Amino acid sequence: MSNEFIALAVPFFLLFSAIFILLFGLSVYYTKNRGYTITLGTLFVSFIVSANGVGQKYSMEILPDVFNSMVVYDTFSATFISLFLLGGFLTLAIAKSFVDKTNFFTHESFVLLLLSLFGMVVLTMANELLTAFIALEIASMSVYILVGLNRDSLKASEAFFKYLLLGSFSASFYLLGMMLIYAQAKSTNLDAIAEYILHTELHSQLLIVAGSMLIMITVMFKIAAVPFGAWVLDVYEGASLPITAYMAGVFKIAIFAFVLRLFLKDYITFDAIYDPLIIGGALVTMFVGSLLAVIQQSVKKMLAASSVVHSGYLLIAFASIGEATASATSAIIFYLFAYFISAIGAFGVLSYISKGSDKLINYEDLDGLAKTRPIIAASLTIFMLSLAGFPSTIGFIGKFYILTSAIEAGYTYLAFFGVVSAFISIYYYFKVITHLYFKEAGHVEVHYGYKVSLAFIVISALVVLWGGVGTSLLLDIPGINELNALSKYSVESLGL
Amino acid sequence: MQNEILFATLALIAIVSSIVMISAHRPIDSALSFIVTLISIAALFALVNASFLFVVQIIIYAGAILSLILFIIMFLNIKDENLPDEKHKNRWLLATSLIIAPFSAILIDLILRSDIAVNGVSDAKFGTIKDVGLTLFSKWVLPFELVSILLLVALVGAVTLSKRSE
Amino acid sequence: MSILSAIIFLPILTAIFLFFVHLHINLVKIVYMISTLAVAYLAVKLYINFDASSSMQFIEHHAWISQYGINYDVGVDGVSLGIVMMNAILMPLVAIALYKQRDKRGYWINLLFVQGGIMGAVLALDLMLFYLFWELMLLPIFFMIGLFGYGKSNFISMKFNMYTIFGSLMMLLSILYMAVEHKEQFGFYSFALDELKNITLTTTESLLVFSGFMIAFGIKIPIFPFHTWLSDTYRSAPMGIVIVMSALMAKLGTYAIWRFLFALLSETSQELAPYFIWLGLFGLIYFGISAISQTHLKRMFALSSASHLSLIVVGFFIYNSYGLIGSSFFIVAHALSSAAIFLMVAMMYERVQTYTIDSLGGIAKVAPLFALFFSFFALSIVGVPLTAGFVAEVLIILGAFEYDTIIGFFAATSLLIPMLFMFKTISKVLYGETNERTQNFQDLRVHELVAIIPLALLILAMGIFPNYFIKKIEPTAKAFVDKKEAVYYE
Amino acid sequence: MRDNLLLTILLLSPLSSAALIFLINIFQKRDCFVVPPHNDEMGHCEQFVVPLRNDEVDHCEQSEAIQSVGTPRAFPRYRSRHMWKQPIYTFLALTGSGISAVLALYVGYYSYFEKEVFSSHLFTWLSIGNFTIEVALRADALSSFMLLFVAPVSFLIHIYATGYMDKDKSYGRFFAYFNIFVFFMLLLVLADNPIIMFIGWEGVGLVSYALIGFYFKDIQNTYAGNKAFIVNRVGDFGFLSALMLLFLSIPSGGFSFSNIFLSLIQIEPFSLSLIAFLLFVGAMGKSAQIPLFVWLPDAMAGPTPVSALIHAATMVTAGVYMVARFAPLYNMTPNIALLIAYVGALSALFAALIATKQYDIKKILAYSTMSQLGFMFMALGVGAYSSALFHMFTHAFFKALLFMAAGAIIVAFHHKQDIRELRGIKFPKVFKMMAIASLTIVAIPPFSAFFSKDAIMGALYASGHVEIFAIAFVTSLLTAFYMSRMMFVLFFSKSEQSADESPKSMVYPMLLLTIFSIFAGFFNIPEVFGGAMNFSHWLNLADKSFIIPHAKELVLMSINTLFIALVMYNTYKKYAYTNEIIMEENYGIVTKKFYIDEIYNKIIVASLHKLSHFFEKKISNFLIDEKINLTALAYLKFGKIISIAENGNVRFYALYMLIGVMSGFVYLYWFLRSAV
Amino acid sequence: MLKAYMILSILLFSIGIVGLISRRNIIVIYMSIELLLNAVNLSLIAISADLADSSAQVMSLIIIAIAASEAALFMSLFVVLFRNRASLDANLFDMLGNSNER
Repeated sequence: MSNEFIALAVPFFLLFSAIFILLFGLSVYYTKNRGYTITLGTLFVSFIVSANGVGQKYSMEILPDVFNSMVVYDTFSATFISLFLLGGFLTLAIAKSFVDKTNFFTHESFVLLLLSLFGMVVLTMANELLTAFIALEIASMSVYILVGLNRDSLKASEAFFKYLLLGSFSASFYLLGMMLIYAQAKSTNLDAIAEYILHTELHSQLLIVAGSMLIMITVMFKIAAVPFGAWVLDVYEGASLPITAYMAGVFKIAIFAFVLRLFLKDYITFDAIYDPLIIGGALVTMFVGSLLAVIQQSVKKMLAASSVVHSGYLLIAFASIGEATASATSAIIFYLFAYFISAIGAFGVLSYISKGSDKLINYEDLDGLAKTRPIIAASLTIFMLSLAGFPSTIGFIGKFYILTSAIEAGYTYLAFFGVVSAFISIYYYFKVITHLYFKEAGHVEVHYGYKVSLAFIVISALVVLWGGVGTSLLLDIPGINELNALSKYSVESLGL
Repeated sequence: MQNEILFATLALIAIVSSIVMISAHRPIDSALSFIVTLISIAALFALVNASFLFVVQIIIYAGAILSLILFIIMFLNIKDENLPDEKHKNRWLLATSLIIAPFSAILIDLILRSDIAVNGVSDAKFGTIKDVGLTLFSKWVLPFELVSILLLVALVGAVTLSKRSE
Repeated sequence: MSILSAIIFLPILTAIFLFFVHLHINLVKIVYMISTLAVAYLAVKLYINFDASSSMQFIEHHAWISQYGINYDVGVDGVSLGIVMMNAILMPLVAIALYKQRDKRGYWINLLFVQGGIMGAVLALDLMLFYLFWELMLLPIFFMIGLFGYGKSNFISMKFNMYTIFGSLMMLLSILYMAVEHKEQFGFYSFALDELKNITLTTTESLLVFSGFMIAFGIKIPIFPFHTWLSDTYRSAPMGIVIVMSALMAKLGTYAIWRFLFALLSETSQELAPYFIWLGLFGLIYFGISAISQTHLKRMFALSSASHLSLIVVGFFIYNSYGLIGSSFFIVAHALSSAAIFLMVAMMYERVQTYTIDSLGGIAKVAPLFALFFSFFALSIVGVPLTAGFVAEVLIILGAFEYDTIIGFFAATSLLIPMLFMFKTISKVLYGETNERTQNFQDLRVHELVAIIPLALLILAMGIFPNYFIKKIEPTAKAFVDKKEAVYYE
Repeated sequence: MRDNLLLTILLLSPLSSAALIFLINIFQKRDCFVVPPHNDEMGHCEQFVVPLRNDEVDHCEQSEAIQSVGTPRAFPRYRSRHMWKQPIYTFLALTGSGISAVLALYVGYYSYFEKEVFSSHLFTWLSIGNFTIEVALRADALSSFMLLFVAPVSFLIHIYATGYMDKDKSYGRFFAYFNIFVFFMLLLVLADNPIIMFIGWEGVGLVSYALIGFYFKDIQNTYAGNKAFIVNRVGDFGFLSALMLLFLSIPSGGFSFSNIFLSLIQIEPFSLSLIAFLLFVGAMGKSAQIPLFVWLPDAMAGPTPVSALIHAATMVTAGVYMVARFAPLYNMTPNIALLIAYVGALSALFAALIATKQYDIKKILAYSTMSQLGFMFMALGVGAYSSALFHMFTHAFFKALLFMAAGAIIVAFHHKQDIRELRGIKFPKVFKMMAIASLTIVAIPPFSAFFSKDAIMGALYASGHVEIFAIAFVTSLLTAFYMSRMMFVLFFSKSEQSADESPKSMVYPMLLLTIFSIFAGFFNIPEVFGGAMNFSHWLNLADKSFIIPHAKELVLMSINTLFIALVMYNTYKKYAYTNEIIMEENYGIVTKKFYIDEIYNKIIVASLHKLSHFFEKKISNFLIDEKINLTALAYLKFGKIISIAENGNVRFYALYMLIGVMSGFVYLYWFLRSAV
Repeated sequence: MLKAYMILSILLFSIGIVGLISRRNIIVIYMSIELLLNAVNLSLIAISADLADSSAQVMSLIIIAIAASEAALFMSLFVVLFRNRASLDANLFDMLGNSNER
């Protein structure tokens, strides 16, 4: 399969599939199960297709004549596309009972899911600010709607309202920034901007600096960095669990994919300017996030708050990009993968045991789960350990890379604070484990959901473990080394 | 010179009407003053020869979106007692303005200090519908297509959200 | 797979097997026994094959995360051999002694995990591998306290967990810092102990790195002032874990000081040694005196352990061959006696359902065998001649005197301090009138004897013929001291 | 080879018999279910109950009242079924100590007459680098001399104990301990290097602990044991520290005594003094000298044979032995030696003073022991080592005899120990022997102690330390006073109590010891009486030679004896056939033993407890743990404050964003201002 | 001229932000957002005039389209919110906040 084919096939397949479901949903042959199967199939096929592009190093512009070099397809985008296609697939696969049991999850929801993935795919490939913005808007608007899907729920509509309002607000910053950059650099193409920066002095880059920062604010908003991420708790709470998982696991990765490209291409020149800001942001994000996570009563909100903390860790790596480019970037990618699989798993377990109901999973709801459902409890434990960065899980390796890159960049104190925040995070993650194992069950044994969903949860848990200890020495399965090589290739494909 | 005066007038109108928009108590008043803002912005478009955009601004914004807003206001039949009771509105406005002031001041300062070229080229051909259309379909095909998908999303979303649950 | 890997992974794999395959509880115990006995067999084989004339042996090397220079490096030398042996020997004995009391699968699975984790941490020669096992062994302890603990076990397991993880994270930071420094100085990442030795650090850096390590080890041991998790945890933890903690885990902390800190930051360690010697001596006295007023048996023995561990720390930090050999010997000796005494306490709890010292009494009358062994192990903790503890204490005190006379005197107080609480405890527990709790106290049963007698014999053997055991440690110590002097005089 | 075998057997025979006794003792509970041929479970146990004679029942129950061990209360009716084992225990115990006694005599014989030195190397205890500690035994003159009374006296007391402990429930345990004690004592004496000596040293302390707390049903007894061991350990602390210092000062070549003495000159004077002092601290603990004497009176809680053997004849003399052993060292450190003399003098006087006001028969003897040990230390301090050792030799006999006699009285008179209650007992055989022993201790010629004490007095006088001599003189008068007081109160009083005679097993050893008390002095007759000082020559210690004119010595002796006689006469007048003892005031600083125990309790024990509470509550809990918990709580609180900002109002969220934007821009502006 | 346009657009943008944050009426908030977009458009048109390149005009055209799609969502939002709460007060929607939880 040629790379160009993959590059075109994946988004088009998603798009067509979305339109097909949109139309098919109106016909009498439509049942929810069929829609579900088609979506799942689409995601699976497109994942398989895009995974073909992973592993070798290349970079190409797609139809440069037609698209005017606005999208590129390289290992970087291939990796990320595969990642969140997998994420979408896993989310949906685990959320089977949710899809079945809720009546608001109609065929339009599948459409929106696919379209949001389409937006993310384009976002990852975008090499131009406006294209990226539109792609981002496609993705986020779909997600806004997915959040507000449950019209009858006050919480959902409120979450939708907040997310939409603040999202639009932050988007306008993006546009303002883009305008400023365009005013100065006369182009919105990332390569062209980089070229411009390379050949001019700082005094003729003032607006680019300001504009870049405005764009960064949008990004900070999307990744829920403090103080831009105040929405995250409310929206995660209001959204249904699978959607929350989708936002935390998949959407965030897409944003990071774009940010990383932006950073490596343009921002890296302004490293000295932005580093203090990013560092400050990282510190505030980590600590406020952990403060919020510590006090939460419900696991879902705790995970939401902890996703803020994880954004903080990622910001540490972003701060280190200037000084330790290679290790920091691959650290980010690896960490994203680690966080993605753990968060999907954790939210997936929650959605699995909430059986599609709208309730927040409180700590007490997990009491004694280890006795009634040991496998689920063990999986959730593994996810928690991974999120906490406990060794022998993938989360540890991710944290390891990030801290290493921070030290390598000379930000040892940042690594120290990262470690401290990781230490605090032990508390709230282990609290889950405490409730799983040490408390007596208050409720009788229930049958939770589909075996298939369970299987995917277990597989994710195994991946988490394997990502922490995996080595091709023992079994001929790609382990940490290979994952590492993967992130390295994808960074190199950006052509730095 | 004439342009400058015109610009100053229009700018003043835009600013004043937007201030009225954000400070009016009733949404209807806001919407109406917002129309004034939009039209003055459209006029500012025209001032730099962007004739096509002038038209689009008038039609889409002043025409479509604003009437949609008005329609919604009417449709929802918002009465005065449904309006939020904004006791501290002015304080909020003042406080927010104070916070925003450094932001805009810094941006304005940066703009003033920046060396963006002042070409001041105004070609008659430029800004016409043909010119814009050519650029759109030669250089900006992808965003254009993507926007259509965005609109599709918005459409699906609006339908999904607004329909009553059965 | 070589013998060391087998020792590390056999328990872990068995534990995983037991977790997934639901066997009847008796079968679980049998599998546990088979596994631990196999490990014990391997360990004995290791001991026999261990060449007493050289230090690091049975080295095994596999690439793991090659990009960051993280490898699977394991090896054993005279000092780690002792802990390996203890771990291998104690685990089956614990099971023999306690098998009637514990009917939960999780108990045995977690014990196996702990065994594997400790083995891994002891044998690891790569810092990342060490860190992995160091953390890994924490988890089963956490679970055991929470699942099978007494009192506010939730809170305490969490507290213990937080405490120790805080230390480990600081250590992680230090490890990473060293690895990055290695990259900057040599061009590639490395986590191997041998390679990290070569980096040069400024004084401030090495101080910070040192403190990172030291916090981790200090908490695990614990040394003053990181000890506040100790008494609660011991009080609340189930006995299997108490034994593991006092006999193995804490020793691991002191061992790690020697293995990693002294190897990596030799000069800094030597510069800071006086402070840590004084801290250790302070801990020795502090914990000893704190133990006097304890009314809870487990807490008292916990503090007593802490007191002795401080002495071990002193022994390592005085940095001469007497101290080193003494401490390594003490690690083993104290592991034996504290494990034994905690086993006895567990047996006692099973019979009287209390740990309060004041509510006991007169056991010697109704259970002479129990009293005999209990006082024997207590005496071996106190360091009475002909027990292993005596040899170790003498060696450490000797080393301390060689280091400095005043420090020697303070180290020698270890002869006095444990007496202050131990003898009162023996009196109150074993002697005096029986009460309604103790009057039907059943004497030791056969399986308990089977568990305890080997420990007693080992303690005696090590006390009477210490030379046979010390021969295995000596080359390591000698190599170490020679190297230290080479560094010192450079 | 011969030496090896000889010394090993000498050393190990008590240990092995102890081990055998232990093994039999341990499994005694089970034999009820193992041995019997019957199937009937209840019946078979009764088969093994040895029928008791009527007169024995009394005794048995009596000892049951005091002691306990063995079978649980649930089976009281089978309690005497183990009596059949007592002969086995007796046999084993006597064989064990008997073999060593015989061998000790053999060794002593050859050492004395043939000047042979026995040495044996068993195995290497420790070997680090080029320094090794061997487990080696060596019987030179000093060790043989020690053996000569340690082993036989032990044997005699063993025999005595078979009578004393007859029908005791813990008979086996007692003899096991006893034999272990003999083993450790022999190890102490025979050790060729101080480390091994230290093992024996600690070992005897340990067994002493076990034996003091022998009747552990009364927890106070075990506390007395604890006290003994802890105070001893304070001494051991000094001893071990000294050994360590010594060890480090000796250049390589082994740590045997001979090697140590060869290298002494290389040690600098200060550390030599320190070592000497610390060694003496060890001796203080073991030999109950000021200030480490407090355990000895309490140690009388043990059975009387224990007091006789351990706390009179052997263990407490270990300190004297040790100082004598290190004589070359002390000769090089005269200051410390003088200190020893002063401590000895003080202890002697102090103990004698206290003894004058004691009423417990065993306590009187205990203080007297302490006082006599003080005499020995005085002699050691001035350098008259062989005199000290000679006094130790005689002391072993007469003090053991005194204790045994006291034990016989205690057993016969229903465990009364107060001399006021025992007033006027009628116990003729024991009285005779006890009287001889008392005369010996007050140094009436020609009993053995006359010679030994006289040698000490002479040495003290000759050494020129008049104050020490004066103290010694006063003490010897006090000795005369309290001993005769005890004797007169016990036996010379109107109210008459009588009891059965003691069993033969108790009487014969006493008889033997009486003979020794009388005649032991002839081994070392001073030159004044034409003696040849055989012992001194044999021991060949680094004695300082004191030349004192014979005439002067004779005058001294006679004055001394005269005064003693006077004191005894006065005492007779005061106490014999009077009620003086009843009317004595039971308070006063002397009666309360100078409040030493109370002071120790207040200062050391109580403050340790306070300190412990302080550490635990104030430092560990409050200062550290509370603060850590508070930090965690503060974090939670802070989280709640933060959560106020997270109030759910979307406009606030937008405001936060705006603040973020604004601060970012302020930073940016500041940066660009400075950069451009 | 360009700078004047841009300054005007910054001012309008600021006014929009002020309105967005300080008003409680959701419709006004929405109009403020539209004002933000318009402010950006204004600058883009000026840039396009300055550069004589209609790309910027295309951008603003696209931004108008984006605004339209946002408008659609906001309209449906109004409907949903008003249906549920019968009010358009932004302050009323705070049931998800943390302060409610404890």
